[in-house]
Amino acid sequence: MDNWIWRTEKIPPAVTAWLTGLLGNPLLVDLAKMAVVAALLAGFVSALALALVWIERKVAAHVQQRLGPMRVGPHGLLQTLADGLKLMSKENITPLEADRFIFHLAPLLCFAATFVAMAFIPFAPAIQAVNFNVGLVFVLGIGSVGVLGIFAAGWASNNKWSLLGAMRAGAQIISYELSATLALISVIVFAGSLDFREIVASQAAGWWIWRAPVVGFVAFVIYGIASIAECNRTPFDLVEGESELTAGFHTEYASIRFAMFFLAEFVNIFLVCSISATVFLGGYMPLHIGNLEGFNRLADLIPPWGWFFAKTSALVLVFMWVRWTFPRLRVDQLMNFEWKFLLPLSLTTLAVASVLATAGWFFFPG
Amino acid sequence: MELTRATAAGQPGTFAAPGYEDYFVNMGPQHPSTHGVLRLVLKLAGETVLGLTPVLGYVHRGIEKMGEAMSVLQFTHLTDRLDYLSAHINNWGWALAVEEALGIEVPERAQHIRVIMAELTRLASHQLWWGVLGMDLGAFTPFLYGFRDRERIIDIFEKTCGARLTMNYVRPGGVTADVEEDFAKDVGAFLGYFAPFIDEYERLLGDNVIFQERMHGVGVLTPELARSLGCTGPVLRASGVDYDVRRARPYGLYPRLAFTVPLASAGDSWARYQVRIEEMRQSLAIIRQALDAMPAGPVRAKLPAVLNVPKGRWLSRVETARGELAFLLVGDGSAKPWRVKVRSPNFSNLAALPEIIKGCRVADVVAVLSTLDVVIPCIDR
Amino acid sequence: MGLIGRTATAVKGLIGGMGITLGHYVRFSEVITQQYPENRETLRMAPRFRGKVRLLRDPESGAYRCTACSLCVKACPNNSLAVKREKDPETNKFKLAGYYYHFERCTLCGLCVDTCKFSALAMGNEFENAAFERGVLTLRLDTPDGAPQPAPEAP
Amino acid sequence: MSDEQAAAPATPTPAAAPSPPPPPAPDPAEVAFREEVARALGTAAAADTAAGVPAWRVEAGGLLGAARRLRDAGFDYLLFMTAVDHPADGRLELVYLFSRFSGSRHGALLADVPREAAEVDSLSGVWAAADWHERETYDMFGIRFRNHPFLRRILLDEDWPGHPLRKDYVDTLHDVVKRPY
Repeated sequence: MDNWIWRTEKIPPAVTAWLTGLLGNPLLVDLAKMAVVAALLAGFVSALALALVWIERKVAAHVQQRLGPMRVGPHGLLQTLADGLKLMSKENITPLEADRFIFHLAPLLCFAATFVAMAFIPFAPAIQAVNFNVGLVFVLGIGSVGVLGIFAAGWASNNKWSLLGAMRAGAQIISYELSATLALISVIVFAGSLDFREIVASQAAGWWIWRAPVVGFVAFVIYGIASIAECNRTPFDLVEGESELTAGFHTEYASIRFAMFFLAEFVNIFLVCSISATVFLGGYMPLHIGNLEGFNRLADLIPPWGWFFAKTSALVLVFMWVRWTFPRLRVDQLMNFEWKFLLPLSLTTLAVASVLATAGWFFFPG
Repeated sequence: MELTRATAAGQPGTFAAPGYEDYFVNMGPQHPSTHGVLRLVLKLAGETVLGLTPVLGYVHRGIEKMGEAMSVLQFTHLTDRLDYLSAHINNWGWALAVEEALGIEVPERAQHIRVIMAELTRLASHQLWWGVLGMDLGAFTPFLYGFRDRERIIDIFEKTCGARLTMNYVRPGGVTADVEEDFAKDVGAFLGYFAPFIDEYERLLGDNVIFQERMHGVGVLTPELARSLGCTGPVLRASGVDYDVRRARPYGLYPRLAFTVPLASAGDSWARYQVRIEEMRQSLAIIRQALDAMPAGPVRAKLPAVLNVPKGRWLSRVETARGELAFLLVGDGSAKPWRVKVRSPNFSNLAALPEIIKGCRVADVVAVLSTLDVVIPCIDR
Repeated sequence: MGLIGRTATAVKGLIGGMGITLGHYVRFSEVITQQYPENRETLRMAPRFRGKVRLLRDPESGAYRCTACSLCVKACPNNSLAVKREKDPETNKFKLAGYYYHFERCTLCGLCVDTCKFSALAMGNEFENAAFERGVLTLRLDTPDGAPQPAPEAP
Repeated sequence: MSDEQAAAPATPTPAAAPSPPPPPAPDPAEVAFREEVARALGTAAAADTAAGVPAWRVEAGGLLGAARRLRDAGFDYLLFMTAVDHPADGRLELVYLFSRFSGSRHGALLADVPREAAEVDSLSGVWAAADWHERETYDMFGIRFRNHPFLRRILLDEDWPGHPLRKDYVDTLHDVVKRPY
């Protein structure tokens, strides 16, 4: 991907050179790089979470013919910040017979899981905190730590409704991880590698969503559904079904701990959408159409991380659009839908995909 | 109330394995989807509901006791506080009881206004029901759409009666004041505006497969149980019993209006949903007929200064959005009634919940309660 | 119809529902809510809106029309009105000496205005009736300048 | 509270109470209905003469039998069941309002019980609607119902002193403002 305008591969060596000039000792340089990247990532993800909350409230408002937050800042831009400060100033209540240690640990588990997973997302060719050759498996593994957080929260808050919510969360997320992973694997079979960069590189000739004949799109839809379930969002938001369990597993949490759960949920949405964009829609690859040189040159004008954000935010908007339209499934219907409909479908998709991949029957086998 | 297993469950014996401790959960009195202050003690085995015992009385204000200390005209304003979603129909019920007792003739124009106001109230109540049903099942948007359309009706009420919820407009002898001059224009505009939106309601919730899954076969009420419990209104008609007070015991203008009473037979939540959606369409037709044929003339009959309730027992029966509301007025000749009994439709409809919810899930309790459409102040009085 | 047929209708129903919400999302200028505190000046209640009760004056003589007949006191279901009267030495007829209004008991039902034979009562359009202490809600309405004054001594 | 006026000013004295409406000419359907119910109830019931709802008075003990006969005669709809307190003649009058889901006519079944420690058969076996209504009547009037499945107070707390809807009920908790009529 000789992106002739946006030389993002030059950034890491430039930073390393600048730091070695500053500190000299290579050990210190590595430490400094890690510190810089960690600070950048933490700052970016928190700002991202605040923005996502604001976007969600605005999308909900306009779908429901109202204005949404308008008072704090122009068009309510600072509303989420105000909410954050309010939450921080609230009293940090711990229920009387709560299991204190696990009660305090739960929000950290949830929050840390999504933050660590964000480190592997390739925003642009070189702008990626960590690059593993088994990046995808690692991210899926870290994603399932979030379930532990929800489980711990539900159990520790000593509240019958929270326990109900936690039981539902356990059943739901573990089941839907199955078809999510299978859907991703049926594209890895084509891409040939688990490293995010190789996956994106393999889509130079075309995005997997249409390049793998039917399998690509079906896998994309399955992964979409399964990831909505993984983020506990309507129509699968039984974990904190407001109208049934009042607030499910995070009923007893207040102030900063509640904020952690809240932000973890939104970062989780962004994380899942970025994986979907990277694997199915070619991540930071600009949209090239065959040999239309003019169009391709124009597409290159948009920086790679611009493309990445465009695709991911499109998917996030679809998530929000789904949330404000559909009612909620019941627990047994949720299980039936996964085990009796989605799982068989994703298994057949994987089988068909592997046949197509080995036989090379897909567009531009190259 | 000291909660023991017997008092809470109401039904002796447990379903689960021996040595299994019954798992009681309190849904309410402060809960997002109990439509008011109602406490349901659920006996659960995991997610399945073994038994449900409603605990009532949190909103008991003693309206019947107050009725004995007030004059007949003053009690009207308390009837709005019964089922706050059908204030006009409650007032009309009380007005009928008093008119029957005192033998008062109501002018023709007032009859027309009463029918229009009652049907508008039924529409407003069903719109709110539809919105809250969507929210109870997890979809927040229908709530806003329901209220957007309901606001149009409430504006008409505010312009005509001066209040948005506690109308106190229909009185013994007619209505408080004549309608505004642009009343016909407003109601006509509303009829034209709302007709297509019922289809949008159907498309948004009715056609949604998740909604259908949540509704089909949930909370089935058999006709025998419904008759025996005295359930009335859409809940009864969804179980196949064709009983509507507007047809069975016509009052006001209803004998002269052409409308059909929607009926379903399955008796589950989906049937109740269909019956109410169809009722909205029928109400639009009724309002159109009553509006077009509204004559000019006085709106209040000449009443004596003091309305003394003669000796005897009088009963008036009206069809509210939730079922049959009846007022028993026992008079002893003085200005204050000797005894006022309010037969609340929700009281009997809620009595069906413990029977039809056995074996359903916790999420179904919310769904069935929402399709039973109970209003708690009307139960507790 | 088989699984495929059911799935097809299911997806069609879901897409239909999403079409509606998208339709409203796209037309974001159609807003049905009022920005309440901001639109305070332009907000008008309906002329018949039943707000706080007030006494009416006779346009010519400028005096209150109320003749202290206390019909409204009898008509009120909640005992929220009280009338004090005194005998006018010359005309030897009763005159209004104090008109007290317990606003915290009033349910704004409009029966008092309805029974007043001298149309001396009317219901205003205020709907912001909150107060921080109860004393402010016991008012005396027949004040010279017309503004209701808190009257703790009301019966 | 309005102060006691010495002498009411010359407001017109309230017009004489309207003479009770002339009894309507008995239409045939009404008469037919009364006969049908009388036949169903048999000799135990005596028609009540009060104006308004057609009513039949039964002995307190004969309630269950009368209810079953009504039920078999097709009256499958119990609107409600309540009591009316008459302290002057020392009795509580039970009122059962029955009707049909098919017909438009309703009637009342009356029974007198003493004001203290009254005990009547529960009709929840005949009409399930009676279950909750009887609990409310027990709650408000203090009438007990034999073999009722779950006789508890339904609206008030378990330990609520007294039964509010009785005429001689004094509300100790709230200082109920007695109206100065």
